[in-house]
Amino acid sequence: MSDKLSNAQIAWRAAQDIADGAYVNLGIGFPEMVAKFQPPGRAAIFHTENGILNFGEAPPEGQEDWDLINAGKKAVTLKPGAAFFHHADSFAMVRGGHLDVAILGAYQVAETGDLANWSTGPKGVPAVGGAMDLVHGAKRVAVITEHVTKDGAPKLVDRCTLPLTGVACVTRVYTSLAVIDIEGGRFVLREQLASMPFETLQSLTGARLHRPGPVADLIVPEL
Amino acid sequence: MSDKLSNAQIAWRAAQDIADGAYVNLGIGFPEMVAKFQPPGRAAIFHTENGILNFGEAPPEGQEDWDLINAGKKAVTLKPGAAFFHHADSFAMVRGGHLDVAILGAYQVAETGDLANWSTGPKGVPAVGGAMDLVHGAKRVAVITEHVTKDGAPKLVDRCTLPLTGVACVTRVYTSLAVIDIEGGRFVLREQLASMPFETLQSLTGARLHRPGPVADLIVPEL
Amino acid sequence: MDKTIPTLAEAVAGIGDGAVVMIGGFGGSGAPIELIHALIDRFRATGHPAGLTVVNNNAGNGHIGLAALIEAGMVRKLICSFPRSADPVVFTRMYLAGQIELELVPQGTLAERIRAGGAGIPAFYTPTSFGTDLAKGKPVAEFEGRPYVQERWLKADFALVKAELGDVQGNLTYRAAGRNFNPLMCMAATVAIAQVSRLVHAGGIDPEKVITPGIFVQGVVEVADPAQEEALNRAGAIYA
Amino acid sequence: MDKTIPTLAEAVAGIGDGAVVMIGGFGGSGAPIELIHALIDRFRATGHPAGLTVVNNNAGNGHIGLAALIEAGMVRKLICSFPRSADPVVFTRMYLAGQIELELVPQGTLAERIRAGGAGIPAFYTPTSFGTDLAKGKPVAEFEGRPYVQERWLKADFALVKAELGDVQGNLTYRAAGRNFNPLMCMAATVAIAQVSRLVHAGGIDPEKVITPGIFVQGVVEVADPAQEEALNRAGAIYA
Repeated sequence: MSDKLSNAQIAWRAAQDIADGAYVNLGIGFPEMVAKFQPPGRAAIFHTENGILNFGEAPPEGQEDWDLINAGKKAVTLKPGAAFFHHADSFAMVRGGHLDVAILGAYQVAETGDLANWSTGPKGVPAVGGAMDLVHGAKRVAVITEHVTKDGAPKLVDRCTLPLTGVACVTRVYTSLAVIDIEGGRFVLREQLASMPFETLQSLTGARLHRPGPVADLIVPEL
Repeated sequence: MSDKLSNAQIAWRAAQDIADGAYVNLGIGFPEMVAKFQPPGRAAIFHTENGILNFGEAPPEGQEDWDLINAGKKAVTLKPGAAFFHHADSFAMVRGGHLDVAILGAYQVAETGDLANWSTGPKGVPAVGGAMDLVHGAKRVAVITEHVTKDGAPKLVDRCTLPLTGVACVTRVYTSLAVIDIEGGRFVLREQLASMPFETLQSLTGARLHRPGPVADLIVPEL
Repeated sequence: MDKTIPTLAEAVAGIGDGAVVMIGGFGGSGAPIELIHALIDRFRATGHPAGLTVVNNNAGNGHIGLAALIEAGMVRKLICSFPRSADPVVFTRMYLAGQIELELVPQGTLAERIRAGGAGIPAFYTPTSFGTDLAKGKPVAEFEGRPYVQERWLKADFALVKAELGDVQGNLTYRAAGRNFNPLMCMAATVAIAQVSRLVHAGGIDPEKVITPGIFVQGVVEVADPAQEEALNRAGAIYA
Repeated sequence: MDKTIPTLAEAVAGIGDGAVVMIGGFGGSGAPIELIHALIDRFRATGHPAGLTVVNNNAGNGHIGLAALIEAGMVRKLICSFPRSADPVVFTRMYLAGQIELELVPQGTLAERIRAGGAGIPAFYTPTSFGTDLAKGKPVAEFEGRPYVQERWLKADFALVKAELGDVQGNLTYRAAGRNFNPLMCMAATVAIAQVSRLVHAGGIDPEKVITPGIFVQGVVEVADPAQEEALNRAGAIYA
């Protein structure tokens, strides 16, 4: 095992916490990868903002139906029991608390549970999509992310410096180095890589990591 | 012709003002009769609160489908182009201004356009149904009514004394004696029975009848 | 994940004393008579659930279905728009005797409050009821110079609905105007239980034709050939 | 009452300068490409309509459809949730050059504001965007101790939508996820115009399967074999 998890391994770890039959929304891009790693015997039902429940994998190249896409505008297929609905019903599902889990990417997550994942500042074209709805709608909002930025700066921070997506909304973060819950305005370490001393992990984290209970080894398969 | 219009004749007169293709809601009871008197060549599309557009007449006795009813819980049939929808969509049509006309009964109508048609006071069981939504939703809200109560008291009044259904919502009243518009907080007489002197009509009306323009004879067929 | 419930008795077993229960239907159209009767059966056998708050457009008719639920003394409060019908004898008597509380809500406001509960909208503004007794005590605001009343969402612990097709994942279709409040109540309840005239496998309903997606439904019980309130009442039925 | 419009040119003939135009679709899925191109044709021939405010989830892709409408200089302001795509070159360039105004709205709030416009709800509260830059200047209220942002309805002069079946009375069905914003926009526009892949007679759509009832639609124009934005872009199409 390398000194940090690959994206696939982070996604795998997040997938282990999704129950059979759970209704799940995966953010576009990296979070979509979580769908690949459902444990055997479990089938989550995936929701996409643009009006499908229970969609499946991408179709083979050349067999795409461009009316049958997910929120990332990628072609998908249907599973038995799928349903179509319009955007207001779709976000009734989101905002009304009907999704069990939403998994999103992050620029920054604060120990308060605040999330910043939609804007890196005033330059460029801002785009928000459904993230602000998801973070205040799903019963459980989790983030999957590298533990630090490409420049090595912490993505887990005491207060977000980038524009917020939502306030006090994230409850669990799966990073390339650890699994961390957010409870009572604190980062609570649940799992960490056995190969990395706690002090190193703490030094890569922008706020204090609490250990009120046992910390398990973060163990994922080679993928 | 008798000294006042029958209910059927009032309904007939109201039906003459409904354009071809108009979307129309008729209150339960007496207003439902308006549907029988559409002029030849015109077909209104009738809406019922419980989720049907373009329903038609009652089926023959014994052929009722009790899932196919109108707001008065009477069995109806469908016309070509009908659609079913749920109650929130049904009242989106009402509240959102998509109905061209709503025709309701009344206990009292005031010269201000206020309507009282849901409660005769604190005794008994109150029931409101969709009336309060209709009076603030349809593009045109008309009332059909006897000109006076069974006791001879005016139903067209300066101010309603019964609990209001809506404020400043009615724009035309078809009575057993006249057709009266409500404009600028005044009753404006448009048509009256030729057999009744104006002074008599005024004496049966609880607020001043204005005549800024010509008043036509109210002429209806024998029915 | 199979949401099928084998029996009506099991379908209503989780409803506790004091629960808020939305019951679908408009009059008898789309009314889940068998689920209601199963709830009455349980009350007669166990004394529970009692003290229910029921949300329905009406107040029952004759001595079956919702009227029988009220007559059994299980309903503390009714939230509805039109507590009248061809034969509203039960509610009328109990209401006038002060044995049941009534919250009267305009029909469109009732529908929208339920939808808002399901859609995570805690409050909204409507022109409906402005200036009337039913707006008393509610906040009022003007938008573009027109006055509106603020209304709150309405949620429930349980919804009992009647559907036509249901699949094991809870996807539902309805029959004609039997749709009415049923899809909204599924959205607004923590636990929505549907009686379906025909239960099908996952994939047994065309995804284009699903009216209530399964995410809004927690339990499905098959009741083939369900009763119609109107037909029962014409036959003089009494559920007692 | 026949709502059929014979040609695309006639379908878009009534849209005036400065109009607010909702355009259905999510990316290319459900996007009324042919109606948009007809509007561009009219602008090229007559200089009108200009100064449009367009409501769409996105900001166009490549140089066709909505992107081409923007590129033609017809759009003064865009209201959308996600002005990015595989190839958002046109909007990006014009936005950064200050040639087009952007109102960014969270996707669920955008959908709900449009529905509210269609449903006669002038304002509602949502948890979405609370505490963020997108809530700045908006009223905030607490319900049961939780903070919410007040959002206003969104209405339009016109909606251009893409449907699958349409009948002469304006009843519509959609195809797969092509449904998205289309039914909502029909509700919220004074004049909703649908391009339909197949036009049928009144009664040609099962009343149970109607998604948009005809009351929300003012014009229907048949476009058999409509283009898909994604396919056009993969073929390098440019509408110029």
